Order: sequence, then structure tokens, then C-alpha cells
Amino acid sequence: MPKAPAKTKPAPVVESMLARVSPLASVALQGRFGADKGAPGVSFSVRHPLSIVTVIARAGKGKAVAASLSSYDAQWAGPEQYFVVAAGRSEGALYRELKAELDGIASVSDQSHGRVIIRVEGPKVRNVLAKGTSVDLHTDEFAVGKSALTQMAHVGVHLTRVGEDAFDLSVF
Amino acid sequence: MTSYRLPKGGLIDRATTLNFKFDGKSFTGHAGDTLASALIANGVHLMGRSFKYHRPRGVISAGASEPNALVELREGGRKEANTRATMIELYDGLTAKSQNRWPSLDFDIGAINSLVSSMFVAGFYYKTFMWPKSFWEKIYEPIIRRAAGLGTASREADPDKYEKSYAHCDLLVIGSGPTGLMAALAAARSGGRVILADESSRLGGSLLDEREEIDGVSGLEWAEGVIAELSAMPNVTLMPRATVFGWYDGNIFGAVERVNDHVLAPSVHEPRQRYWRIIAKRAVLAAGAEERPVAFGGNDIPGVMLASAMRTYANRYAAAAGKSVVVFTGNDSGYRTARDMKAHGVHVEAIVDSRGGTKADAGGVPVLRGRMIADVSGGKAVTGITLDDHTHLACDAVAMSGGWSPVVNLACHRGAKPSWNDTILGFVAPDVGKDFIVAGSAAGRMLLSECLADGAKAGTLKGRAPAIPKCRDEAFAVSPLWWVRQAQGKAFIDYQNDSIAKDLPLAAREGYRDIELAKRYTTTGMATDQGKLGNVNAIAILAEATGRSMDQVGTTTFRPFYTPVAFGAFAGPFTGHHFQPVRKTPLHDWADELGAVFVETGLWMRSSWFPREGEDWLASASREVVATRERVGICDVSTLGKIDVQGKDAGAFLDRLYCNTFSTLAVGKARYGLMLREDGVVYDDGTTSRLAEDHYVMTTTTANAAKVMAQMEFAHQALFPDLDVTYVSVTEQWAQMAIAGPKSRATIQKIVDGLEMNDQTVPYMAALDISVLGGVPARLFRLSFSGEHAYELAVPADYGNMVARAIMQAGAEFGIVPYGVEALSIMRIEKGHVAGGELNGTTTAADLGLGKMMSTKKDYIGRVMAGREGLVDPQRQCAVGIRPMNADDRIRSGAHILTQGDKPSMANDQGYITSVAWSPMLEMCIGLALVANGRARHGEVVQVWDGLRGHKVEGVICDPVHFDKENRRLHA
Amino acid sequence: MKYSIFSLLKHTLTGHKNWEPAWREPEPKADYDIVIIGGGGHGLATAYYLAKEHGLKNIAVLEKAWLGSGNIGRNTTIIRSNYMLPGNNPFYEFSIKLWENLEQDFNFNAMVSQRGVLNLCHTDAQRDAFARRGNAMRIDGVDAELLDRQAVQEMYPFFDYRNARFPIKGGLLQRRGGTVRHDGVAWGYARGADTRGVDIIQHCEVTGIRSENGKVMGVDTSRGFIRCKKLGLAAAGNSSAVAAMAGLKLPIESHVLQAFVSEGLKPYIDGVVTFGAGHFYVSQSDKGGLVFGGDIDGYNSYAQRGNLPMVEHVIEAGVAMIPSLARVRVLRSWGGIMDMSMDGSPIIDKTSIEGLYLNAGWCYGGFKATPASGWCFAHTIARDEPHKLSAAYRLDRFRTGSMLDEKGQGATPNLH
Amino acid sequence: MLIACPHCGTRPVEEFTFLGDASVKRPTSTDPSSMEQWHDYVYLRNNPKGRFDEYVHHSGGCRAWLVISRDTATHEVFGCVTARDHGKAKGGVA
Ligand SMILES: Cc1cc2nc3c(=O)[nH]c(=O)nc-3n(C[C@H](O)[C@H](O)[C@H](O)COP(=O)(O)OP(=O)(O)OC[C@H]3O[C@@H](n4cnc5c(N)ncnc54)[C@H](O)[C@@H]3O)c2cc1C
Ligand SMILES: NC(=O)c1ccc[n+]([C@@H]2O[C@H](COP(=O)([O-])OP(=O)(O)OC[C@H]3O[C@@H](n4cnc5c(N)ncnc54)[C@H](O)[C@@H]3O)[C@@H](O)[C@H]2O)c1
Ligand SMILES: Cc1cc2nc3c(=O)[nH]c(=O)nc-3n(C[C@H](O)[C@H](O)[C@H](O)COP(=O)(O)O)c2cc1C
Ligand SMILES: [Zn+2]
Repeated sequence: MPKAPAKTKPAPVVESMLARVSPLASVALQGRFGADKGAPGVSFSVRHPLSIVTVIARAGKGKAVAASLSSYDAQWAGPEQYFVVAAGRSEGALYRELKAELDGIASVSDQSHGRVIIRVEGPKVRNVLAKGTSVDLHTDEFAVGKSALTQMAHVGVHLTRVGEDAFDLSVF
Repeated sequence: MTSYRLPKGGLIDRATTLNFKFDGKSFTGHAGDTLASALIANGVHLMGRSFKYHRPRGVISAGASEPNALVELREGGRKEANTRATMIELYDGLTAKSQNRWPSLDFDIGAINSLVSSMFVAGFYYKTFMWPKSFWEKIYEPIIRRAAGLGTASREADPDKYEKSYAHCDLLVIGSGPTGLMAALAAARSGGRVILADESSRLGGSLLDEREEIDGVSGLEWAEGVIAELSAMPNVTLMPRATVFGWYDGNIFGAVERVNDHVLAPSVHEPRQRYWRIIAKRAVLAAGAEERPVAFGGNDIPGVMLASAMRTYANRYAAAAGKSVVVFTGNDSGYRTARDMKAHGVHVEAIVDSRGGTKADAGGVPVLRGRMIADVSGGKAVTGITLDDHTHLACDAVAMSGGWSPVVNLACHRGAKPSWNDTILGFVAPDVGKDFIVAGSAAGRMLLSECLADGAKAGTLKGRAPAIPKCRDEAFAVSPLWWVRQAQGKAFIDYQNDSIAKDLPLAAREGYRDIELAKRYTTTGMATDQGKLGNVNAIAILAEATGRSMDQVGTTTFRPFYTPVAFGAFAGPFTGHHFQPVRKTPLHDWADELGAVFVETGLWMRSSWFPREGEDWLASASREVVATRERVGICDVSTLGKIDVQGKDAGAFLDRLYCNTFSTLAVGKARYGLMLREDGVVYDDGTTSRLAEDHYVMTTTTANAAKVMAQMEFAHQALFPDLDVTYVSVTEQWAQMAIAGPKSRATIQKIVDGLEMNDQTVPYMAALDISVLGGVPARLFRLSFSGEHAYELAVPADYGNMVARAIMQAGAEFGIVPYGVEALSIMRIEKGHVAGGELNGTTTAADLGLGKMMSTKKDYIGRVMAGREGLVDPQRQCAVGIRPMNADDRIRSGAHILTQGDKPSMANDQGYITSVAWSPMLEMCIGLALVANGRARHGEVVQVWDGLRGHKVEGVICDPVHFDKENRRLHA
Repeated sequence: MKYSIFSLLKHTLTGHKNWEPAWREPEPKADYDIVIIGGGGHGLATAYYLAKEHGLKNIAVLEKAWLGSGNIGRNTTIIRSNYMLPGNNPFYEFSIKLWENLEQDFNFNAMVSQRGVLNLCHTDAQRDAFARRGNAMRIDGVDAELLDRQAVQEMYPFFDYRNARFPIKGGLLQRRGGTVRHDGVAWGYARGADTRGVDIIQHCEVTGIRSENGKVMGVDTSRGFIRCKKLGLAAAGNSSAVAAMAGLKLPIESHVLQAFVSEGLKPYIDGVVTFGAGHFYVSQSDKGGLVFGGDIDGYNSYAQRGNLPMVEHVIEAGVAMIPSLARVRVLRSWGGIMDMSMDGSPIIDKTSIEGLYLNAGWCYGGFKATPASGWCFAHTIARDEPHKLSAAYRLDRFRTGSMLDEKGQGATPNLH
Repeated sequence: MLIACPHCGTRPVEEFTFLGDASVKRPTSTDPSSMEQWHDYVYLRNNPKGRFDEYVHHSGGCRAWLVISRDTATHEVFGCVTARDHGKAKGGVA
């Protein structure tokens, strides 16, 4: 799309202004909650800021897309769709990179601000998640690295098992 | 009072004494007691009053099927009506009240009902209370209603928490008696994921109640051993206090776990109950069998109970039902009660056996063969019995056994019907397939050895079944014993609903011969116990009365819930403020800082107005409008649905979705679009911008965002699968704000990077990719909903608040104001833009004055059906403007339109007002309306009829555009 | 024999041994003038009015199971006439008027109880919609009141006014709305029709419809062929299946709607209340049970039972509306099969086959319509032309585009 | 009720939204004379008691439109394919 012609000098950049503020900033507070006997059963943390990009293969390009994503942290997010996640990238960088790389074979949309990823981990993580999702998270059924689209507490979530006792919940 | 606590035995912990109150009176019991067993141990038999006749009642059973001993447990917000004393685990500080009596349980006025009771036959109320007509609602019904119901529900909010959870397993075992334990053991040993659920407080089933011997140890010790092995296995989940209440499609079982009902109050962070949805590859129903009462006179007098219940009270709870007992039975299990009671040192007067010759072991108790109890004497307690041969025996408790009914409920929840079995004299479960197996006594296997073997077989998922332990079998021989006709007094079938044996022949006589009709006419089986005890007796009596077999009569339909479930368990955490998720926009904090008032719009909280000191919503919204139209205002429009549409056929796809065309839209431009349903009615609207040849971003209304997305998915995947297009919601990625007013350009100019804004660089309907504040990526659209020179600016959500604050700074010199949804809505009504009120799911494009948008050059959803005569009829109601004749008059949306001079009537109804606002620009009420043939009626004076609010004024129909008809301000 | 307090006394003295059957159980005759398929409310009411209002005699009602085993026997018994479209409101108001005199009319106490129907609203938009609806009622002389939050709170102080996710803003009240004992309606009409000579034949399933050169001949049933001159379909949830026997495809889907009853309680909720921010409505039966329900499960079904998601959905809404319900226990749940039409409104009409008449598409709202439906369907059958009150319920309205869509959901039955 | 989504595996019914009869076929003509076909497409439905092919949206999961084959009397689910494949099998689109 046409960049508007530059005519004036950029507006003054106030450094702090560029800092991203997590939508959960006021919710995800440090501290211990719930039953306070023994070691914590689960711990929550917000992975922020992140770069998150949806990649959807164009007609008949599923394989090609899958191949070109091999070098990324690309999580299954539906038929021939992926969430590509990366930390420490500057604003829009991952999006622009993938858009260039997948030009013509996939649609790329930046969701870095649209989704937030919550890391849930601990020995009781499966018991806690079972209160939300109908997906069977038993290790035999849901191995590390596997992702699922499901619902929790009336909200759609993208669930990824990132470790034996650790899951990422990606929500709008 | 003398104690009925047996000196030794029982599964109670005599070391811990618990205090409790019943009807205000203090008692003590022991850990392991139920409220019922503790009361019995204290010699209290009178625990409740019956529904219709207010008869004094005590326990009939020792379990979940209890129809009589229902109490109000706890107080305040925790008060629970109709709670079974037989299922309440005793805890220290327990308080309970008896129900359905006044002034007291002991002296209950309502008992006079039983005097005129002979008039209160089944269905009597269908036959009377009809005259005089007005009396029904004023007099009869209020009386009936007050009499109805048993317990009183609390009106205070429940302070406790509830939880929901899913569970998955290879085998769910329902019931933990010998059958269930063997099934669980077999499955667990073969490595399967096993869940063992039992509604009782302790696993073991009837092995806790009976004196059995298995593998040379007591049944109890054997059970303990198995439970210990199971609890040590990681693949096994043991769930005591968990009732499986229903079987649903996909072999999904509903269960409720009473996590904290056995304590005074749950500890913080712990739920009262947990609702489980168990997805089981296979399940075993090992629910056992239920003993049946017998219908004889006074079979409800406190002290009369099931033979197995009397055993359970003695064996499990060390509580004696009486000092001198008579057993009445038609099968061998009565003998067991006699022997057990004798072993506990309770005097057993006699066994009354309806059968002639039987050699069951009476353990030295005298047996009266071929005899029956006709009537029990006593009022609030048993004093004796009269046999069918009129001989009288004194006693203070009666144990009865009419036979056994397999507990088949769950197996029948999906429609299958049980069938009658003449050897066990009970209805046995139908075969419902390999995923749900009925085993043990629930399957009609009444011998312990059969149960053990059956359970092992049912639970074996792979490999060999475990060895079957050796045991001694109690004889099981039974013959029919339903109703003792010689009875003088009332012989109850459904204790709680007070339906008596005689009601059934009466129902048959009156034509209610089908068991389902008889049930409804006599209310048999409709009380809280759902006829667990009495239904089979009712079926037998009806069968006799109508000369049909048990199978011909059949059972009534088994339905969830096996036992009643608290609403709270189903609601779980989704109550109060957490009923539904709360969605906040990326600009929420910014709006909050500025004192916004937020209002629910679907799940969203939207900033509706920004009141200043002393302003109400109208003053605030009006000021926001004026300021915006005179200077500049900023509004949060982030809730609009935003969908990223890409691919080489993106344009073609949008052409199918919208009635107007998008493939021709120039890159860098936006266009308003209108979407129809396939039936030709308007579905949604919004602007769509073309960011690149193969890239559009469309916006939907807030309300329809999700629906439109689903519609696109269907259109693409099911209707037009060959189109090479992708679409994904990016609603949450962008914080979007409308900046409107004469000073909007000057304001935005101050924060954009490297762009001289003018009508060439940012023309009307432009859609540009820019950046603001030195590097924040942004999308700038020159769009206007307000009719002012206006823009919409979108920035990535995490920058939203910060950018909005920056715009407030930038606009400060121009006197910028934040405006909310109210002001937004006033301005759109001033401009005659249609919205929710007009897009009501019944209006066509033409109705809304947008007919010209409907392309004639392409196929699109809704095109053909929009052409139906009824949808193009000129008499249809279409969108117009409406104003009061007198500028000071008020009009309200929802008011209807009548032609001058017409009387109010539906036939004369011309339409109604869809939206109204008080316009600060025109200083009067203005509105939009849907009026029959409205476009031809501009200028017509009509009645604005609001009879609902007692308000009628004259109004005039006008053009929908109330303000700045020439759209000068848009391009100013 | 007439039911009254006196007959009751008389029979009490004789130990209730001499009550006559409420209806006969006749063997089907080979030939009837009119056969009605469906021994539910509408079928029985139709037969009753055919006999009573049109003086017709040779009529049979064929019921595949027991009398009232369908939706009449399993609905949540709410009656109201708070419709807003011209094609609907006068019909339902006429029905209310018939309800108001029904018991004296058929000499059976069906416990018509007008304790009010209150619909709660939670947003300004909802209130505006209620204002439109309320005015549509009032303009035609039907009672309606728009209550504000305080008025609602005075009626039901124990609802959630403190912590609600969607605060109650007010409600639309129709005082003449209320409940009627569902079984009593079926039995009253059955007894009334039977005494007027109608043969009510239970356990007689229609398995086929025979017609010859465009004219209906009779029906094949589980009890043999029955000839008839006119045939009325009043099969509710089974309408599509029965119509298919005559080769007709209907604008109808069959869906399961669940209902629930709580354990018996002392008087708790006086009238009928519907929640506006979720699917939940409740009233209390004369026996003390809270009778409640919500939305249909959403999938086509003939099973008369639903699944857990809707149970949770309904009860979550219930507790959101009334927090103290959390400790009340739900006793039983069941389902009925809704004949969901394409615009949420019913069909009472002739068909392309001469002598074949259709009464269907009642969705979850046909109980309140029972008297008027029977009245108008009887008229349609007897006179071979639609009654003016049901004139909008034509089958061809989808062709002409004059749908009666109160909810504005379009041709998606499970959204009505 | 459990439905085996080709993309997500077996999931309970609450994750799905039902649209009904999948035998309907959208007419290709936009000519007013095709009104009768459109009427049938938009309004008339197979509604059998027994086996039934219906459109189902995995709205709570991968958001694919599916066609399942199900018995409306027993709720037994026999099979599930994507709407795309169903369309192909049916020859052309819905
Ligand atoms: C749970 C639930 C709640 C409801 N709540 C309300 C409410 O509150 N208010 C309201 O107004 N409406 C309500 N309804 C809707 C209302 O019950 C129905 O619209 C209405 O009862 C349908 O008319 P009917 O009584 O004739 O149907 P039914 O009683 O279903 O009558 C149809 C009869 O036809 C019989 N039949 C079918 N096929 C054949 C055949 N082939 N041969 C012979 N007989 C056949 C059936 O067995 C059935 O008995 C509710 C419905 C349900 C299920
Ligand atoms: N005395 C007699 O005449 C007689 C008659 C029948 C059976 N029996 C004996 O009873 C025993 C039956 O053994 P069994 O294992 O088959 O049954 P059981 O009675 O020993 O166990 C059944 C268990 O299932 C539980 N239960 C029932 N429904 C439930 C539900 N929906 N959710 C959760 N738990 C539920 C009950 O709480 C109970 O603990 C055998 O020993 C048999 O010989 C004796
Ligand atoms: C208004 C109404 C009130 C009901 N009250 C009760 C009740 O108090 N107890 C009960 O067991 N069932 C009650 N039911 C449910 C019926 O027992 C039965 O489940 C329902 O009529 C459906 O029939 P079915 O379950 O035999 O299919 C009630 C049903 C209705 C419609
Ligand atoms: Zn899926």
C-alpha cells in the first residue's frame, strides 16, 4: 500500500512512549494466591512483550508454508494456519519478515497486540486446566509441543504444551 | 431419653463426639454418623411431615432414596431445603429443622387434612375449585400453593463457591460395592485410567452395611484392602461423595462431588461442590439394588423402615431402630435383618413371612409363615402391628422387605427401557452397548459371588480378569408382595407425595390406565425420590387393576438427575459478575482516567459519556456533541469488528459477501458496504478498506463481529471453496479511535510522522498506512459517522492508551473533548445514519434507503430473495426521520406511529420509532422511524402513540437526515 | 357426568368406586369424516372445537403414544400474548381470552393462573425493544406495563441487583400472562371432545398418508388403514416426518428443548420471570417445583432429551438472575421436540393436497396458543378456508416474502 | 455428544454450532425466474427422524465448517468431514 510522501520532519519521539503496555498489566500481579499450604501447585506468568503473527496458507500452498516455517516457533492454529511467536523482536519486525518471506504463498497478519500469552506451569497444571478445557491433556494424548484450539470459561483459547508441566494459553 | 446406641460395633468413631441441633434441641452423635443415624441413636424417629396429609414420618431408608426424612439443613444463605437426613454426614455444630409443619413437628395443624383426606383423592383438584370462577385465583389457588412444597428455600445469596471440571478415563466405575471394587481393580491392574465414584461418604458399598465374609476376612476388611491397592495406583482416581447423576450422549457422565458438605463451612479457596463432566471410553454401572417397601396400613408410621435400612443402622452406625422389632418380608433378606438385629442384642418379636413354605435361616427367631401385616398401630411411633388374621403383636419398630429393584436409572437415561425379570421380581437394565455395562445387583445378580465375578468381568479392559475371591452367599429367594388388601389404614406407595395403593385402581377406572398417565394423575414417583422405592409397587398394582403384565405396563421414563443436584454445582464459578467474561477495549484505561461511565454492550464495556462535575448523562453527551461539532472530539471505536481479508480472490470474495462491489475499490481507499442474509434482509454494514491489491481490512458492527466471521467462513468453505482467499479477525490487534470535528485534521497533524495532511494526501475515504509519534505504526482512515470532517486512527493495541493521551495533548489547544457512545449515537441520528435500531433483522436495503447499493451485475448473498414481492412492496415500513410537531415535546423510541385521526389499533399501526435523541444542535428531540410507505410521507403530521408510557404527541415525518443535509461539514 | 364439589362429595361417600372414565378407549372405526393426527393440545382442541363449534360428529384423534405424551405434556406452561407483529398478536390475545373461560367451558380445572409474565431487560436497546413491543400490545388493547428497575425490585427483591454482570434495568410485564396446568389442558380437551362423540384413539401411530389424484383418502396406522374425508396434521415436533408421508417438505426443523423442575419448595416465585441477559425463564408449579428452561440445544433431534452444555447454560443464567438459587436442587430434566419454523411463527393452512390441512411450526411457543390454534384449525378444516385470526400463518409466506419474524433472525430455525 | 473434528480430534458438542440440513444446494442462477429454487434452498429442509447429514461449525475450535452424519433419534454420530470435501463429494458446492 502506498506510503504517504514524507514532507515534514517526524514528530518528536518520546522514548518512553514506545514502551508497550500489556493488557494484563493491572491484572497479573506478583504474589501468592489461593491455598497457601505447601509449595505452589501452579504459577502463572504473562509472556510480554512478544511478536505473534498469524500465517494462513493460500490455496494449495499448505506444504510450502509448513516448510518455510520450519525455522520458526510456529504453532499449529487450525488447518494450514499457524501462530508464529518470537520474543525480543522490534515492533512489526517479525510481521514484515514473514510477509516478505511468504509473499504469495501465505497471508500474514500481525497479532502481537491482539493476543496475549499466559504461561501456566507447575505440578498441578493439568488439574487446573481441566477446570477449563474439555481437551484431554494426559501425556499420552497431548504430548509436549502439541497445540489445540479450544474454549475455557466462555473464551476461545489457543493452548500449547511447552513442557511436561507447562502450557501456554494464548487468548484475545 | 433412653439411648438406642448399640454398645459396640459400627463404623463410627466413638472417641469423637459431635454436637448438633434438630428443631432447636441439642443432641450428640459420633463421627461416621449420618444425621438420621444420630437421631435414631438418640431415640428420635419423628423427622418430618408428609406433603398432602401432614402425616408424621421417620426414616424409611438409610440412603439416597429416602422419601421422608427431609430436613432444612443449615441457615441463612447456606440454608438447604429437602436435604436427606440419611445422606447428611454429621459434623460438629450441625443445625437442621424439620419441614412442612406448623406450628411444630409434634403438633401440626395441617394434620387436619388427613381427616378430610378421603376427599383428597388422586386428581381431586382437576374436578373442583371451578366455581365461582374468580375464586380459583383469589382463594383456592393461594391455599393450594401455600400447602404445596416441603422445605423453604433461602432468599440470601449462597456464600459458597462451586467448581467445574472435566475428566477423561478408560473406565468409569459407578458404585464401590463388591461389583464396583472388582471392576475397578480389574481395569486398574490392566493399566487403564480408572475413576471409581460412589455417592456415599465412604467407599465399600453394601460391604459397609452387611456382615459378609470374603477371602476369609470380613467384607469390610476385604474392601479396605482393595481400596488401599487402588489408591496407591497413579492411574486410579477414587471419588467418594461423588454422585454420578446422569448419562449423556458420547458416553459423557455428569457427576457432582460433595467436597465440603460434611463440614460446617468450606475453608477458603475450597469449593462446596465440584461438578464433573466425565468423558469415559467405557463405564460400569455397579449401583446395586434397592429394597422395596410393602403397602400395608400405616406403613409410614415412624419406626417402620426397610429391612436393609434397619440392618445398615445397626451394622454400620451401631444404632438400633427399636427395642423390639417385627420383620415383615416376602423374601429371604428379611431373615438377615432378624439375625443381625438379634446378634446386636435387639429383641426380634417375629418374622412375618408372606410366603408359605420357606427354609431360610431365621436364627432362632419365630417365623409366622403365610402371614402378612395388615396394619401398624401407633401415631408418631410404632406401638404394634395387626396381622391379616387380626392377631396383634406389640413392637416399636417394623422392618419390611417387598423385594429388590436393581438400580438401573443411569442405563435408562438415553431412552432404553428396562424389562421385567420374573425370577428376581425386578426390572433389569436393557443392554445399552459395550461402552456402558451394567453389572452386579444393578444387573439383577443378587448373590455376592455373582457380583464379584460380574464386576471383574466388566472391568477387564485387556488381558486376564483377576482371580475371583471366595465368599459365602446369602440365599436370595423372593415372591411377589406388593399390597396387603386387608389393610384398614392408608397403605402408602409414594410416601412423599402421599399417594396410596388405592389411588392406582382409581386412576385406571377413570381412564388414566397408561403408567405415564397414572403417574401424572396420582403424582406417584414425582417427588424428590422419583419413586426409587415405590414405583415398582405402583406398576404391580396398576398391572393387577388393568389385567396387564409388568412388562405391558412398564416403567415410567427414567430421567436425570439420579439424585437432585444443586443449581450452584451447574453454575460453577460463572455467577454474579463472572457470569460472562468482561471485555475491555485497549483504550479503557485512558477513558477511565477521564472519568468515563462504562456501559455493557454485549461482552464489551464501552465508554458511554464523560460527565463533568454535576452533569447527568444527557448534559454530558450534549456537551460532547457540541464540542465535537464546533471543535474536535475523540471517541473509542475499538470494539468494531476488524477482519483482515487477503488473497488473490479477496475482492471477488467481498463482492459475494456484500451487495455492493469491492473488487473495483482503489488501493488506499475505503468504501461503505452492506451485507445481506441469503433471504435478502440486511445483515450487517461497515466500511472496508483496500490496503493492497490482495489485501483488504473490513469492519463489522460491534454486535455482529462474530456472526459475520462465521458467515464468511461458511460462504468460503461451503459455498465458494474455489476462491483463493484468507480472512482472520484482527479486532483485538488494533486500538481504534474516531477523531471528529473541524479541528480534527489539525489535531492529528501534530502527532503523525512525515505527512502533510490535506485533501490531496488524505482525501475523503482515504485509507493510509502511516506512523505516529515517531514510529508507532498506524492506519489512518478519513471516515465520518458523525458527519463532521473526521478520521479514524488505528494503532497497535498496546500503544492505544498512550496514543489517545497524546491526541488529547495535541488537541488541548483546540479544546478537544473525549466523547462516548451516547454522543456518537446522537450525532449519527442527527445525520440519519442507520444502526442497530434500524438493522433489526427484518429491514431490506431499500427499507433503509440503501436500495441503490444493490448491484445488478454480480451474484451476492441475498440477491435473488431480496426480490420477493413482499420485500419490494411499496407499503413496507421504511426508514424516515421523525420529529415532534411542537419542539418542546418529547418523543421516545418504541413509540408507534398512527395516521392523524385514526383510532389506536394494530390494523391502524403505521410503524414505530427506532431511535431517538435529543439533538443539542437542533435543540429538540429527533428520531428515526420505520413507517409504512414512509418515503412518500415526508412532511405528513402523524400521531406519536406511546400508550405504554401514557404519552401521545403529534409528530411530523421527515427526511432521515436531520442536520447538515448538504454534508458541508464533512468536507470542511 | 359433570365435575363439581358435589360430585366429589357424592363419590367420597361411595369410596370413589363409581367414577366414570374421563374418556372412552374406542376401537378405531374404518371410516371418519375428519381424522386429526396428534393427541396433543392442538389436536385435541381442534377436535373439541370441531364438535362443539361446528357441530361435527364423526371425528377421530389418532395418538401414537399416550394422551398428551408430546409437548403438551412436557412444556413449561407459560401463557402470554406479548407479541408485536400484526399477524401474531390478535391471535395470541384471542387465545388468552379463550384460556380465561376454558375451565367452565370444558368442565375441567386446568388451573389457569394469571400471575403475570415479566420479561427483564438489561440494556437501553432492550428497553426500547420492549417499549416497541409493549406499545404494539397496548395499541390493540392488550395489557402491558413497562417497569423500571425499582418496580422490578419491589416485585422480586431477592434477584441480583448488586453484583450482576448485566444489571437489571427494568422489565415488560403482562399481568394477564401466567401458567396453566399442562396435563389438565390435554385431559380437559380430551374429556370435552370425548363427551361430544370424538373418538380419541391412543397408541395408534400413523405410518402413511394415502391420497388419490390430489385428494386425501385416509391414513395407514399401526392399527390398520383408516379412511377419512379430511385429515388434519397436528403432530408438532413430528410434523416434518408426518408431512413427508404425504410427500410434503416443510420449512421446519425439529429441535430438542429441555425443561427442568426443582424439588418442591414453599412459595418462592409468584409469577413467570424471564432473564434478559441469558436463556432462563422460571415459574413455580402448584406443587411447589420451580419449573424452568432456556434455549433449545441447537441440533436437530427427535430424542426428547438433551445434553449437559445446555443444562449448564440455563442454570448459570438462573443463578446469575437469582443468586440464592445456588442451594436449590434441580430434580428432573427432560426434553420435547420443537417444530422450529423458518421465521419462528406457526403455520395453520390448507396444503397442496385437497382435504389435507397443516398445523405446525409452533416452536417453543405453542402451548399458550392451544385454544386459539384448535379454534382456528377447526375453522380451517370445517370451512376449508383460513380463519381471519390465523390468516398470516400461510404456508406460502416464505415464497411471497411476508415472513412473521418477531426476532429478526431470518431463516435459521435454531435462532428463533 | 462427541464429534471427531478432522482437524482437532474428538471434542464435545458445546464447541460446535449447528446449521442443519447439508443436502441443500445453492442455486447458481441469479435470474428472478430461479426464485422457486431459491425458496427451496433457503426455506425447505430435510428433517428426518434417523440418519441426517448436517452442517456444523467448529466455532469453539478450529472454526472449520464440517458436515457430520448423525442419527437424530439416538444422537449417534457416524462420521465427520469438512464442508469442503462434502461439497466436492456432492459435486459442486452447497
Ligand atoms: C420443554 C418445552 C417447554 C415449552 N414451553 C412452552 C411455554 O412455556 N409456553 C408455550 O406456549 N409453549 C411452550 N412449549 C411449546 C408447546 O409445548 C408446543 O408448541 C405445543 O404443545 C405443540 O402443540 P401440541 O400440544 O399439539 O403438541 P404435542 O403435544 O407434541 O402433540 C403432537 C402429538 O402428535 C403425536 N404424533 C406425532 N406423530 C404422530 C403419528 N405419526 N401418529 C400419531 N400421532 C403422532 C405425538 O405423539 C404428540 O402427542 C414448550 C415445549 C417444550 C418441549
Ligand atoms: N439381601 C439381599 O437380598 C440382597 C439383594 C440384592 C443385593 N444384595 C447384595 O448387595 C450387594 C450388591 O453389590 P453391588 O456392588 O452390586 O452394589 P452395592 O449395593 O454393594 O453398591 C452400590 C453402590 O453404588 C453407589 N451408587 C449407586 N448409584 C450411584 C450413583 N448414581 N453415583 C454414585 N454412586 C452410586 C451406592 O452408593 C452404593 O455404594 C451384593 O453383595 C449382593 O449380594 C443383597
Ligand atoms: C409443568 C411441569 C411440572 C412438572 N413437575 C414435576 C414434578 O414435580 N416432579 C417430577 O418428577 N416431574 C415433574 N415434571 C416432569 C415430568 O415428570 C416429565 O418428566 C415430563 O412431563 C416429561 O415426560 P417424560 O419425562 O416422561 O418424557 C413436570 C413437568 C412439567 C411440564
Ligand atoms: Zn476443529
